Amino acid sequence: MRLVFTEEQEELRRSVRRLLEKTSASRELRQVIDSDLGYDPEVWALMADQMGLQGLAIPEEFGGSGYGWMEQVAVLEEMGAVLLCSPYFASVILSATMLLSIDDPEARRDLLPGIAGGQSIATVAFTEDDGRWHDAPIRTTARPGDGVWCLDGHKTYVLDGMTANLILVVAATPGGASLFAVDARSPGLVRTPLETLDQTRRLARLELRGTPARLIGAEGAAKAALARTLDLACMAIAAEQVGGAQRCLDMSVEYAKTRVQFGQPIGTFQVIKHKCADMLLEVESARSAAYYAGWAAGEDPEALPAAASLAKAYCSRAYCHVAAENIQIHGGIGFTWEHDAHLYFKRAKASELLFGDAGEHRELLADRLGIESLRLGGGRIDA
Amino acid sequence: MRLVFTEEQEELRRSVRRLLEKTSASRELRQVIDSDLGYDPEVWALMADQMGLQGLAIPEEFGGSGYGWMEQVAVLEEMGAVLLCSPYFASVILSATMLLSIDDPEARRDLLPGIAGGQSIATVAFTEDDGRWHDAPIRTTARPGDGVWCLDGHKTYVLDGMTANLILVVAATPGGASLFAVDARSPGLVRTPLETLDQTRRLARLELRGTPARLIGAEGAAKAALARTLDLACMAIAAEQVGGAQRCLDMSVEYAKTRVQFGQPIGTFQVIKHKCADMLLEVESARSAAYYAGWAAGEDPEALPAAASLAKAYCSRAYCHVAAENIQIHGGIGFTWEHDAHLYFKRAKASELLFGDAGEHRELLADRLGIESLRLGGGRIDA
Amino acid sequence: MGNSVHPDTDESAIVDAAIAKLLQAHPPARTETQELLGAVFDSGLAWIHFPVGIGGLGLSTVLHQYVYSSLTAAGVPDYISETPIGYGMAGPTIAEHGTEAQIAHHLRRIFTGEFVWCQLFSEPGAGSDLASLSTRAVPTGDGWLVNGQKVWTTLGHLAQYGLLVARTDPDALKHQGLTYFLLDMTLPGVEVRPLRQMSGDAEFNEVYLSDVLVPDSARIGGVGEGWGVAMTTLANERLVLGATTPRHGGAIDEALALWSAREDKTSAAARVLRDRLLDLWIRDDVAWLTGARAAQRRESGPGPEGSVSKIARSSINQQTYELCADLRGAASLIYSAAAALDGTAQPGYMFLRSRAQSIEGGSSEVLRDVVAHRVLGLPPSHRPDKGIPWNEVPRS
Amino acid sequence: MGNSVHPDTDESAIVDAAIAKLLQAHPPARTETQELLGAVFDSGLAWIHFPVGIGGLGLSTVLHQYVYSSLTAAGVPDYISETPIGYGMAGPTIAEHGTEAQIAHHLRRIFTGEFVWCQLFSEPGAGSDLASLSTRAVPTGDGWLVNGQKVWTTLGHLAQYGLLVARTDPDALKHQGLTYFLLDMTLPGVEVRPLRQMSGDAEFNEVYLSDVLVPDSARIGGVGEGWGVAMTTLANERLVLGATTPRHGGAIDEALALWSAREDKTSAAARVLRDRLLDLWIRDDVAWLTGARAAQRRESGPGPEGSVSKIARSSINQQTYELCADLRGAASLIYSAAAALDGTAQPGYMFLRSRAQSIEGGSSEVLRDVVAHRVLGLPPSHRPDKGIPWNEVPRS
Repeated sequence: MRLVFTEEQEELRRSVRRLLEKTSASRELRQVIDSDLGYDPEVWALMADQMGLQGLAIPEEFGGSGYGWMEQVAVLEEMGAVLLCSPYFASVILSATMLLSIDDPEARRDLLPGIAGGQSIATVAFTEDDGRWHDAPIRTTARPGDGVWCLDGHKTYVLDGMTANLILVVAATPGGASLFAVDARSPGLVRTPLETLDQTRRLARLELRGTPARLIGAEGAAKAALARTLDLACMAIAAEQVGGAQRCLDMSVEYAKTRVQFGQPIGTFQVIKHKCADMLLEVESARSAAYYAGWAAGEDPEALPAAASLAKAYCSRAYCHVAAENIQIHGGIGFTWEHDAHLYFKRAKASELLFGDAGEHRELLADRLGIESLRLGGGRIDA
Repeated sequence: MRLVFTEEQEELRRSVRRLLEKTSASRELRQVIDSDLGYDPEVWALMADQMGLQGLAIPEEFGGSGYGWMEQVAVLEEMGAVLLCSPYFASVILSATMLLSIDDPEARRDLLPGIAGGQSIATVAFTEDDGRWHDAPIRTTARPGDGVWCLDGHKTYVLDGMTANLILVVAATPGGASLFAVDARSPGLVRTPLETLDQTRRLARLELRGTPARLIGAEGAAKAALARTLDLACMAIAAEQVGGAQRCLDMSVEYAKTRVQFGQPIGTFQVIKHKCADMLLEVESARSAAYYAGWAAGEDPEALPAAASLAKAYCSRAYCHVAAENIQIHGGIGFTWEHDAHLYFKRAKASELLFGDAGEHRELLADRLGIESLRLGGGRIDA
Repeated sequence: MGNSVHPDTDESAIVDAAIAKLLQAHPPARTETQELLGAVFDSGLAWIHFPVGIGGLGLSTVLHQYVYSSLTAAGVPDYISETPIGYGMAGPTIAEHGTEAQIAHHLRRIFTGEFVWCQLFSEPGAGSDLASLSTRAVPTGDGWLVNGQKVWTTLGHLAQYGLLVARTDPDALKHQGLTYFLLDMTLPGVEVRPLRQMSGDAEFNEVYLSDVLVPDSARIGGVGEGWGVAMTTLANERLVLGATTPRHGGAIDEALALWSAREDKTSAAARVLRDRLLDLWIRDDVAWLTGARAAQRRESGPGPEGSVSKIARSSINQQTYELCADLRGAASLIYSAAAALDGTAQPGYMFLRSRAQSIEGGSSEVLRDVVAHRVLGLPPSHRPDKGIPWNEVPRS
Repeated sequence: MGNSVHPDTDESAIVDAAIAKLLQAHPPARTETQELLGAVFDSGLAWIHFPVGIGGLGLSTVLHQYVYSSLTAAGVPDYISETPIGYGMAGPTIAEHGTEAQIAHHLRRIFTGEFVWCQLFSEPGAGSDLASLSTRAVPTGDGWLVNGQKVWTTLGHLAQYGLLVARTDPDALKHQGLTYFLLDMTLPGVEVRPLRQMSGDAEFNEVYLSDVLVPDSARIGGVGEGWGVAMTTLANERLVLGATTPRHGGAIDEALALWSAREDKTSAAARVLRDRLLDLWIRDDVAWLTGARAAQRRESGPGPEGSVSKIARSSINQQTYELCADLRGAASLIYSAAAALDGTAQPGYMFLRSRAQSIEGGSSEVLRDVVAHRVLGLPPSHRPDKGIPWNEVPRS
């Protein structure tokens, strides 16, 4: 098991950090939040053209660079640190993974190069109004039509659903949960933006009324693909959470060194020191969990489901706690709209709720491994 | 609702405190712990003869003083503060309550005056090897014999089971769970002392092999009586817990003021201050819960079951936490056999486990009230 | 903390008689609000612990909660919730430290809500360390010239008056160079700007004071004695704050409602949410009981136990509103900051708003220090600003 | 904390070759223990980061854990668990600060377990504030006359040698008046008394030093330089401590076993216990992963991250053993302190023993201070004992 980065991976991380520091600092973040589009197309293009980030983990044959998941972890950690507003997660993590998890070479050839190059923005629409992420009943239906399939139903909490030009929809056919590609300009598709708690990640609700769609892979193939995609999404969001949590800690430490009350920096107060020490403990622990999941994604696929739930459960709580403490340490100023602390707090809670909260993932972990096999030497997680 | 004591009640508390300070301080506590008997008969006699404590809440017609439960709360709080080793809880709280909860005037006349006067030491034996306290199946059986009943089975975790001369045993008859009085010298009764985590409260296991016994009340009457006795026992142990927790806080504050490290009393360290402040918060909160249960016991019997579970759940956790923090604040010395801190820690955990732990009482609370009725204006607990 | 006090039966009789007389003479359903509240004031039921003639009956505070509950139950408008700063802070401060003229001018109007008040204590550089505040009041021929910036001013945009603490002697020790004023908010140079918080609304304001000329008649307490007066204001704040939450109300009621509405009550994850709910329900009820017990114990005025309650309350509320978010699950991803700014109620608002509860009105950290020193008697920590004139103490 | 280091492939090759050669020449199953351990030492696998010739190979510590696992898996006795103080503290201290004679006399015997060691640092008056210790060493013609009392001395009753820090200059600042000795525990005047702890056993000892005449050849490091040497001892302690807990072992394994053995797995209360178990399982595994990650990152020697691990570990262990007590329910009421004194294993022992984990080897409070200062760079707090000679600092 390898939980550290190579020098090459660290160099990638530093490049991403430099790009984001230049293009996506706090001022730019506020502009993007208030923009109609919700992301900065210039930054998106820089990410693709200068650094090839969208294609990082996509195989070379589909226009990507074929790197592994640990590279992706490093990139996502940096994006999480600056709360990057972009359809990266929807397009690269969710959609590319979904396409790569279903056996349909033609669809891959058609759709992945656009995602890898950043020309296409894709998303996956699977959750419905019941808000369930795992093993949820699929009420959206697909019926075969004249050369194409037609979809009816609704989807919600769709990441970047308004900006995506390609929407991968999970719908039920007689053969089971199946994946369909929908062009965002299709007739019968009504997209409504949702006002979100997390101001840095856009969501939409979709209504599908006889919307034409292309079947990806076989009927019934979406169930397993969605499960794998969710595992990788949990791993990926855990990496983002680590980056955000680290930034909260950094903000707190910096503020504690400079804010003076009672004639001394508040960082001289032992209680502030201990809060920061506990935050460090949680951030470093979260980092271990996320890197472990990243390692499992690449090197031990059998261990991935449990590792992903472990990471999602731990990192979600750690980020929420650290983001709340960051507000507390800042006092009144940390509670204002103008200060960034609340953006991290909201991101923390929203990313806990996305794809299932900590309690749900603790249960998933036990279900997946069987609680008996958690014992010493009993579990596949021992890898 | 009345959560404070009258001047008369406070005077009673002060008298009890004076007696216990004189007779049951740390040095005497160690002697009693190491003694065969497990309590000091002289102190027991003083409690009865000087102060009438054993008969405090027993009606006057049965030799007691007929005071209410708030007086009992004040007394138990002081006993908990010094970890008094005595069969008071078994005899006065469990046994007298059990007898007063079953309609059997003759048994009351026969048995209560001895308990009230301290000449008789009684206990209640209800738990069996499965260690369940509430609604447990009763496997000990009673069969009618020649003028008396005969009991077969076993009972365990019997408080002061070795010293009691009168044992009230819950056993099953065709009419249901029933109460029987057993003379401790009876044939067929084998009593085995248990080595206990809590060195200040003795337990025993009993085997009953055709042991002769006297039926108290009607067949089947023990179920309701035991439920009421357990409610009052939870209320009473919560009062003890408050006393013990307060003492832990007092020890910590005193030590923090006098122990010098780094050239200053450790109480000048903000983290120690905050630990103590949080301990105070928990102790005062626990006190509110215990007094509320004490008030309900006397004034609002319908609210008692929920109030007792509330108090048992809250005070158990508060005492465990405060006792653990007390060891932590004392550092190494607090971890030694010679220091009293561990006696409080063990008492705290054992008294959480007795009669059901915090998690179990949270559930009992919800079951008893119905979670719906916990809402504003919905619950009887609103009283 | 052993000794206890319980309501004197004489006090109960006096209060009950006054209430009965008031309600008979001024039936709430048929009396205009201002008149009704004026009558409550005149009958001494406004602040029962004030002297007779200025809204009180000269009693202890023990029956404060009882009077409030009785009157509002009988249909008297909720005078605490509607004028929290006037009732809870301005009234007691003026009653204790005001001149006869100030008492006559303000108290009745505070109670009837005619004068809305705000509090001008906190500054960007003086949060936990309130006594380090920098707003200056310089004596002029006609009074005082005030310059500075205040923040976290609830009701600042509606208030006619503000409770202002300003520095009049920068060469004195920080607690000793302060003076307290009853500031007319309509004076030239007072500018109120809304301050938006993380929940999206602008409950608070910033108040900029630029060359505001304040007459000396607005001063309350002596020059340099402002800190003592401010302590009166803050000590009374808590007497009022605790009074308005009913048992099992607020956060825990919202959580229970969400639980009731929930479909999945039996999955393993739901069971765990349920236990969190029960644990918080117990802690909430115990906090309520502690408040009730403190009220029964309190003979005269608020004590430092109020700090304990506030620490507990803010933590319970934050955890309960986070539980509410978890109970709502994915639906909690939706929130409208724009609606919050418009004042529209929505789920999730209190999840955000409650984060301030452990900061405003004394952070939990500062309150734990207070409890450790004043209740437990633990020794003071080193303070580099102690014994040093204000203008020589480092500030950020 | 971004940069990472991974094992140099050359180091792997060197280590693998040394292990293979050792196991071939001295098959563990057919070699007597002392001889086998001696051979491990001679092949440089005892402490791979020590110089060649004194038990090491001159490598980094990165493969420390790998070597230990490989050797013990191949049947070499667990040299860390069996000589924790000798291996983890005495060895590195002597290697770094010892004279040639001291190195030659001690290191091999430490590793083979021939010399058992104990640590004589803590005193009743010097716990968290170790540097304030009072044990005096006064120079005499023949060496040093030592008087004082030490406490918390693991293995004190079995040890031939003790790592002793004593005060040689009371007029110096507290860190500067200390000197370090390799104390022969068989010297006259050394008295070891068992110290019983709350679990009932006597794992620790008190050591009374009464006019013990210590030769100057037992001194390690310069006079007045004892604190620096002691820092080496303590820094190395943690390198060793973390190494012995297998993944999912210890507390969490006991909790899982109790869960498996439990009848009631589905009641509401059981579900909540189960969630506590899962939460602790995750935290335990994450702590293990953090240890593994730190080991992979560590190029040379232990860093302050060890403090973070110890804080986490002690808290997780305490909570997990308390969960074990709750899982056993009423059965946890039974415990035999007498059996503990006899060394008999019993459930509940670790519930009590684990309370010391947040105190011994640096309390969690002191470690959080260390993390805040050394890792996060937060400013130091005021220390009244700073810059003052030891004999003028207040002590209790």
